[in-house]
Amino acid sequence: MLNNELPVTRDTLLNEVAARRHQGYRFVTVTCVDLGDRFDILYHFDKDYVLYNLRLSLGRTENLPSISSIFFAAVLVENELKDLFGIPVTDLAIDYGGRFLLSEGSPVAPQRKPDAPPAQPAQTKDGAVK
Amino acid sequence: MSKRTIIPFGPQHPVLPEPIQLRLVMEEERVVEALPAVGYIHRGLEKLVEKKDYNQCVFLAERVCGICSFLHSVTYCQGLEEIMSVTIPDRARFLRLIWGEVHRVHSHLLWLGLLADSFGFENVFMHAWRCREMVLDLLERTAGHRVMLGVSCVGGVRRDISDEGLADILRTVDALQKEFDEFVPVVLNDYSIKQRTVGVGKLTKEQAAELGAVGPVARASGIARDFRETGYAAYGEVGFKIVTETAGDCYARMKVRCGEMYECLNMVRRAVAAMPAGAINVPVKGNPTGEVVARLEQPRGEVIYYLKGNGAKNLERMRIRTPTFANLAPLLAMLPGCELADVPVIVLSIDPCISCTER
Amino acid sequence: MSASSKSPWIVHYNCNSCNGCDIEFVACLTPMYDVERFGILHVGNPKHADILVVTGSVNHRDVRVLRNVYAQMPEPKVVVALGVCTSSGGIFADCYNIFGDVSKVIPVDVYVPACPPRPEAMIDGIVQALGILERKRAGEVMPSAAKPVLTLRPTAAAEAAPAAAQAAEQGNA
Amino acid sequence: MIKRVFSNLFGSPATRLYPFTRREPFAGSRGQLKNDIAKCIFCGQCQRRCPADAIVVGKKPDKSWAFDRYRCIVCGYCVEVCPVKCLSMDPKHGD
Repeated sequence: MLNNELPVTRDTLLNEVAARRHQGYRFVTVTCVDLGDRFDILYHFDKDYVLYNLRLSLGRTENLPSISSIFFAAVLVENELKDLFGIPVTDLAIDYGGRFLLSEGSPVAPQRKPDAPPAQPAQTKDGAVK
Repeated sequence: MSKRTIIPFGPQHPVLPEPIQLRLVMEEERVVEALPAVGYIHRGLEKLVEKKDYNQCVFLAERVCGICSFLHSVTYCQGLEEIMSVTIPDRARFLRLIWGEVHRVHSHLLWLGLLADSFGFENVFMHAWRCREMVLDLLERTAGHRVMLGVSCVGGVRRDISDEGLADILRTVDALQKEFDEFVPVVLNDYSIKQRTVGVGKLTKEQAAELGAVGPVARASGIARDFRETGYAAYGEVGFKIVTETAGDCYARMKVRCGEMYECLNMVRRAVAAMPAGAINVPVKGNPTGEVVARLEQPRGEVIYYLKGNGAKNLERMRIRTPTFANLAPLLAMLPGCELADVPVIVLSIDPCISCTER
Repeated sequence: MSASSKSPWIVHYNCNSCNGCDIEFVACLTPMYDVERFGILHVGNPKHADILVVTGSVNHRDVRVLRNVYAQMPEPKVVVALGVCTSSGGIFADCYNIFGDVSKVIPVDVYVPACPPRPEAMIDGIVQALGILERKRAGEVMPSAAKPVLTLRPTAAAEAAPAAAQAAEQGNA
Repeated sequence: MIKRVFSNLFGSPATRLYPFTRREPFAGSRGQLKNDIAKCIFCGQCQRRCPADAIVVGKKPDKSWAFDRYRCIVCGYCVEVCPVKCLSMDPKHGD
């Protein structure tokens, strides 16, 4: 349990993120923890050296709405989630199609725990950036 | 509308010490849009925490990046100390500060050399790296290695600096100050350097705040934000001054880093003077349980470690957000509108560390 | 000695390294170590180079780039691998995105161990590479570099001989 | 700056003339791992602690200590945990 933590759901996530933006918070990063049956996705925001965290519990096959329309800087880290955990992130501002950090020959969704069969992330054949 | 061309910049490029590819959409000589293609150094070391125990991972964290190596391991150790409620001895906090600040000087000198190299100013490159060797020799004398210090451990530090060692540090710091006094004003007032950097790669304060810029990039745009202000390690006792600029261009970033080099030397002096005696580490028992976000100011900006332990000797999850990762989005905002020849200068002005970024 | 081994040109490619070896290699070019004394020049274009310096283990995206850089170099060419990541993966050997050590992709002539090697060790490695370059130029076929494992056994004269044999065997494997 | 120009032109060179003159390694510097095999008890502590798996200790009856310096990351952790202090870091950098 982190300090300043607020649980959110997929429906309230975008509203809460937008609220942080209006309060003058700076986007820091997104952390994903694979709990085995669900993902814990933590959104970290910072204001005056104090972190504010949103915790989203996501089912293994659920889509994740992108916050890149609110904080553009999140686009890189959301692509990373898509690559490493195979989480389908919707409405990304720049979509690398699962080829942000990984390439052909790399394992698919390597940080996802193996107990559940991994979902196929969307892939383009040539690995090109769309 | 004139014809658009896409120029791939990197991964193997004479001025880039590290592989990153930027796809530059050009309209004649002007950059319209830039897209980074990373992944050339992605190793996947976050996953390794599941195979190595938390003490071994100190060395793993150190090898996230070969430039700010010591500060990575300190962040990791601070995080674990917070989870396990360990209070480290005062002397260890001061030693961490001294090594950390000496590291910052070496990192900034390295960056100054590479920036000068990117616009073809070989003299500055050679001279900055010559001064940097003084710092590396100092690190080797005090910590045992030039780059990977390997002195941090959970619960303190693994090596003490003797009184002769401290005197040696002061001598080196004085020698460095003399060198800086000589060449930093020359670098900052040079006509050709100003031609290449003033007004190039502008980032406004609003953009910097919006895109989450950290470290010298944010401070050069007028955001007085430095995590050392919170007083972790011994920064609270030693105190320091934030260096800021408002112009937000490459020249301002250069000025910020040059100012920080002086500030680092002053902090090392004050820390050596106030150095407490006593133990350098405390034994740590048990395994970490719980989660924590550890933060620290590196030469390139604020680094974030998310650590989660579940009572086993291996951590469950380690996630690293490095400063360059945060500064990539601001870089993409700086590039459009600049000329092709300025691209290397702008890229190097954020002090990119790609191996940090991709881990 | 021919002209190219009196003045070998070097191209450097950073595969997957943490920057430690990289930066130390660049430090070799700067006044304190100054490899330009030996006529060594760091060039950006592999088509001009005699020696390829590789740092870091290879990941899946680098394989193609590294092969490409190597293929563009004119014969004879020598590969120097700096740091333990190039020879075994070092601490990162178990990472999921590591394709393997450099010898899986291109033949390596000289390994320089340590993490990162000191500039002195790098100079030694490059000087060794010059000798190999010279012999390759004369038409000799050079074997790839070995990575012998040092095996020590309890001090007994009888056991010393098999230990040496085993070390040689592991080196060839 | 003029002073620096003159000292660069006429002063002694900054370069260390390696390999013609070798500088003395600094005491306490971590160069390469050495094992005083006469003292070694083959306990396997170093193997368990090594972050890079560079050491393999053969147990009884076939006692051996195998060290792969092409894996070693020169961190010195094994030296620290060795119960009989037979491991040491030689400040010299290799051969």
